[in-house]
Amino acid sequence: MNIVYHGIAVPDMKQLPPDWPGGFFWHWLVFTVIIFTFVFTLVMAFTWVERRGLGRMQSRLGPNRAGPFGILQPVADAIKVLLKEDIVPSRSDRIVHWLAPVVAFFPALLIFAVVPFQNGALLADLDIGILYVVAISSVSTVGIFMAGWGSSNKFSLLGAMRNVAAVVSYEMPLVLAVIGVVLIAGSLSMNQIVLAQDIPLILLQPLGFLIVFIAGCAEINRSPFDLMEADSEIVAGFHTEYSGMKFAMFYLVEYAEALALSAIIATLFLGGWRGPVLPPWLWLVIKVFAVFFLMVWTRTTLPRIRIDQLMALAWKFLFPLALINLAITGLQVVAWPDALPWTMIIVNFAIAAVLIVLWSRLFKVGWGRVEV
Amino acid sequence: MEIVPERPSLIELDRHEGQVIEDMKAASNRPLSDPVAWLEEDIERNILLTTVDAMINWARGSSVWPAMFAPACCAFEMIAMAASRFDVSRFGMEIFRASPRQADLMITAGTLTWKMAPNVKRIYDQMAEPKWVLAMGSCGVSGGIFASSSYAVVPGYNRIIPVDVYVPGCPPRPEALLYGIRMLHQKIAKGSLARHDN
Amino acid sequence: MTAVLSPRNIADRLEKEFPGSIVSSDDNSFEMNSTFLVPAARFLKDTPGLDFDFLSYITGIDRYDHFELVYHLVSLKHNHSLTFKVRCYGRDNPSAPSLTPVWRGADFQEREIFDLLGVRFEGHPNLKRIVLWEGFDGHPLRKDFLG
Amino acid sequence: MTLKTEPFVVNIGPQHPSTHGVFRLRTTLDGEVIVDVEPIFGYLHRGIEKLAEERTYGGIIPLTDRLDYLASMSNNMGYCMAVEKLAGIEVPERAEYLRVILAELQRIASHLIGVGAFFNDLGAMMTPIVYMIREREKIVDLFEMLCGQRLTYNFMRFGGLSQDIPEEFLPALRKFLDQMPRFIDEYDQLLMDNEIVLARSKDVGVLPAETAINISASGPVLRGSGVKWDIRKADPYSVYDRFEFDIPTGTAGDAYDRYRVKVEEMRQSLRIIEQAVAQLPGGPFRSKVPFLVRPPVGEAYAHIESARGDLGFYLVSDNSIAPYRFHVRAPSLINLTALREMLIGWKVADAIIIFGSIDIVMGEVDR
Repeated sequence: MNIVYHGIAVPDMKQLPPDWPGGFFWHWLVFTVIIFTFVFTLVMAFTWVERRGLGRMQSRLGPNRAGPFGILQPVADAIKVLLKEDIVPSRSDRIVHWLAPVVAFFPALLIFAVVPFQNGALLADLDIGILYVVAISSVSTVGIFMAGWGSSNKFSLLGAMRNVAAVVSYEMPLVLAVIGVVLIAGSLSMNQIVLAQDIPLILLQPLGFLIVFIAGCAEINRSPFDLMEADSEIVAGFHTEYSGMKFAMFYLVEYAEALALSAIIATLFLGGWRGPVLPPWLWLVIKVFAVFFLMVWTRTTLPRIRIDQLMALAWKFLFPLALINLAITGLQVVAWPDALPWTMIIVNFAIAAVLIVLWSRLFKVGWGRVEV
Repeated sequence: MEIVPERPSLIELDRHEGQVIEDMKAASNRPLSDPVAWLEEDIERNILLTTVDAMINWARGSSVWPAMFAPACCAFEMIAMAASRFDVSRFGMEIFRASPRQADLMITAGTLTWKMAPNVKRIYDQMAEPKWVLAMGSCGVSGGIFASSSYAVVPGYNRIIPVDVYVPGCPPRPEALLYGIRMLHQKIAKGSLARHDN
Repeated sequence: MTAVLSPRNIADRLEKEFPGSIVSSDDNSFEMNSTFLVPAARFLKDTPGLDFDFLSYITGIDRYDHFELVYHLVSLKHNHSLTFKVRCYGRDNPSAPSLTPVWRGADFQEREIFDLLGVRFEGHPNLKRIVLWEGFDGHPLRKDFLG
Repeated sequence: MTLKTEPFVVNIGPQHPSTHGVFRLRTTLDGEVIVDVEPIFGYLHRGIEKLAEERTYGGIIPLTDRLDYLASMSNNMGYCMAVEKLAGIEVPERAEYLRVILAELQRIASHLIGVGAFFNDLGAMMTPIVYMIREREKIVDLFEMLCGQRLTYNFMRFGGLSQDIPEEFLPALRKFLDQMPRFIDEYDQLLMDNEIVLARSKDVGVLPAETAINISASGPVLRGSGVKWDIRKADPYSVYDRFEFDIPTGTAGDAYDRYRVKVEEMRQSLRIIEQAVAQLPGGPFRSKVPFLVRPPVGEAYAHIESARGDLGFYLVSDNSIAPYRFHVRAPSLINLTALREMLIGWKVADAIIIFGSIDIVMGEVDR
């Protein structure tokens, strides 16, 4: 009972309960374990990659004493942080302070429910996969705001406020850019979007890729948009008052969100698990690391922007471009559904280049102070 | 633009802070003892505990995150140590935490004055256990060249907070600081869950 | 080279402008009566040809029976400089008029002198201790300060 | 109905990543905007001026190292010049040239940290400062060759230097002079036209020229505001009148201009060093000076253009072996006078970079 989609057979799990004992239960259990393992392993790998990468880019070595090439460094960090004293400030709102890391952590994990590791291998092949991702990813903000509020620390509150402002603004261009992908793929399901990518969609949607990358970075507090934990301004932002295990949770959230964003970008734009020779899950991991490397790169290179410039960038630069991108994509899908891919690639890259150059003439980051 | 006169509430705040400083000055006229004696013999431990200890101490020693705390001259040797030439990131220590809650090690890079002393005490209290203090430089150890007669300088951080490792020098070279950090690693390796140290 | 204007010359002009303002003058500096400090400073700042727009530094010296305040002025326009002194008497509550309304650069330096020497500057907008804490006993740079 | 928020007081410092030491800003914030700010000093006040009154003249040189600890050589030089003026000590020509070379090297080293720290305040994740420290280490190595110290050199003496330069110093210096312009160009390439740097620092923290003069600002802060005032040109000390160099000035007086002025000053310093090395004469490195200097009764003021501005030393002698009064005209402290009005109305993030662009050293502010 497979659905044939773009010439590839897809197991339709909604109509076919597995006939092994327990039905979906085992499926969920296995995938939950896989997702937990995937997230924790890759988060550790990410911290290692980031610290070694930062080191190399700053002409240093990076951690290399704990284990060969320092690969046990994340393990040491994890053990140490988990065993540190957990301080709850006396003036804090205890319940909110305690709950915040949990609320922030689980949405980052839940996103992986719809990320396909290979054809049909995902926890829940939702028809509305993208919508689910967009909806879930913003829930972390609630946790971060709870952290800022519950700590009863002024720096924390400032950081939390900044985060909320950023997420509210950047959700808009992010979603609009993702819709471009949906239009081309013709489905909201993550798995079917991957199946639709005979050529990676980054080639057809270069502008959309850039917008999603930038807006995603802004949502998950990666540099140059890391205003929420800007250590040169507001100490450590929303997690200033967190220590021990709760801080470890926030640390995990930070990288799990980066991982989620990398996975979504890899799935939407880089062809997900598809690729020759290597096994599909390995392709996904490789693509995830490629996207994450871009993030590390921008983090080492760029200074931080200010909160009003962050807002201006979202509303004056990304939002109009995302709208234009959506309009052009819609036009292309309706008017030339059968156009040769290579012509579309050339046309789309040209359009992206022209738009970016034009808009950067019209708009400078420093122009116009938007009060927030 | 004219300068607005001081609001009375802020003056009150200043007086209060001054009182705190005076209290601290009166209370700390003797050095605090070091948290744990250095060359203490190994206490009896069973095999399980030893293994757990070894692992935990390895983890703690491998990722000592220093607090960002840079009062004076020594700070620049500390920064030099963190930069590419001496590169303390090899030991997993390049993550300087701005928030003392998440830091393990306070490198007291510079002179401590009585005005600063309550803040240092507070930063130390804010750090989560287990925590260590490395007194860097002559000023950190004993007040250095200012100790003899200055009315404003605390003769050594150990008047205020317990110090684990002392690194002399004015300022100590980054190599000396790295050596001090290795000593701290050795000290961490001797820790045990069996007793409540530091 | 910054030309050092002859203090005698300037002192004569000030004496003509504000009779009784000059106590003494020599080759290096002149000494001014503290009551005329602010008008004299405005005169030095605004008179064409003098234009002392830059207050280089102020410092105080404890001479046991009086406090000596040293003012060093520079004119960026004409590149010349001038040093003059003001005495204030009394150990308990010595005071001098503040120059902050004329040169903002005097702000922190006067506060520092107040903090370390205990000279009050009348008319200073925010005169309180700057480097030491409120409640510190005594003024360290006085010669009779017991550390 | 207008929406109003309650202003709240936030202490930035004394232990804060971006206050360049132990400095405290008691800010009143309305949301992110600063409505009032009060700088609080003194967390590094060690009483150097008092300590100096009970030390011999020579014994004060180590204390001056610890004033502006990023520019010890400049401090040494200023203090030695004041004592030489007070006691009438001649300095041999070779010593003057070497002093100029060392002071300019020190200026480059200090500006490297100043610029690097400025980018750190902008939030550049340590990368620029790590590269700039890499270059600074080369200067530090040169100094270490001379006196064995890396930060507090204590190298100059009344009437010259404590010892002559070793043989390998000049070749090493020439190598440095060859390399350094390339590095400065590289930094310019990477940072100067960066959109975010421009957006963050252009027109931020503007200090108009009149205000800059009125608050007695000096150094890159004054020159960033467009005032062409440099003690090396205006009141040439040592042998600065024999070298050709320009005084870079800004136009707007904003944070970006102060940063640019520092970078340009590094280039000019390299020019001065090149000329000084080419003209370096032989001869003694120090004149004969008694071990305990006993200047006649009197007073002297000598000032130099240190990395942070007009650094002056005012000495009063009562014909004993210790000064009667030792006063430092600290440019860092005086440059901060206008801080309050520079910060009001800006956001917290701007406050950090405005403060960073003034480039202070707490050791000199508090003394």
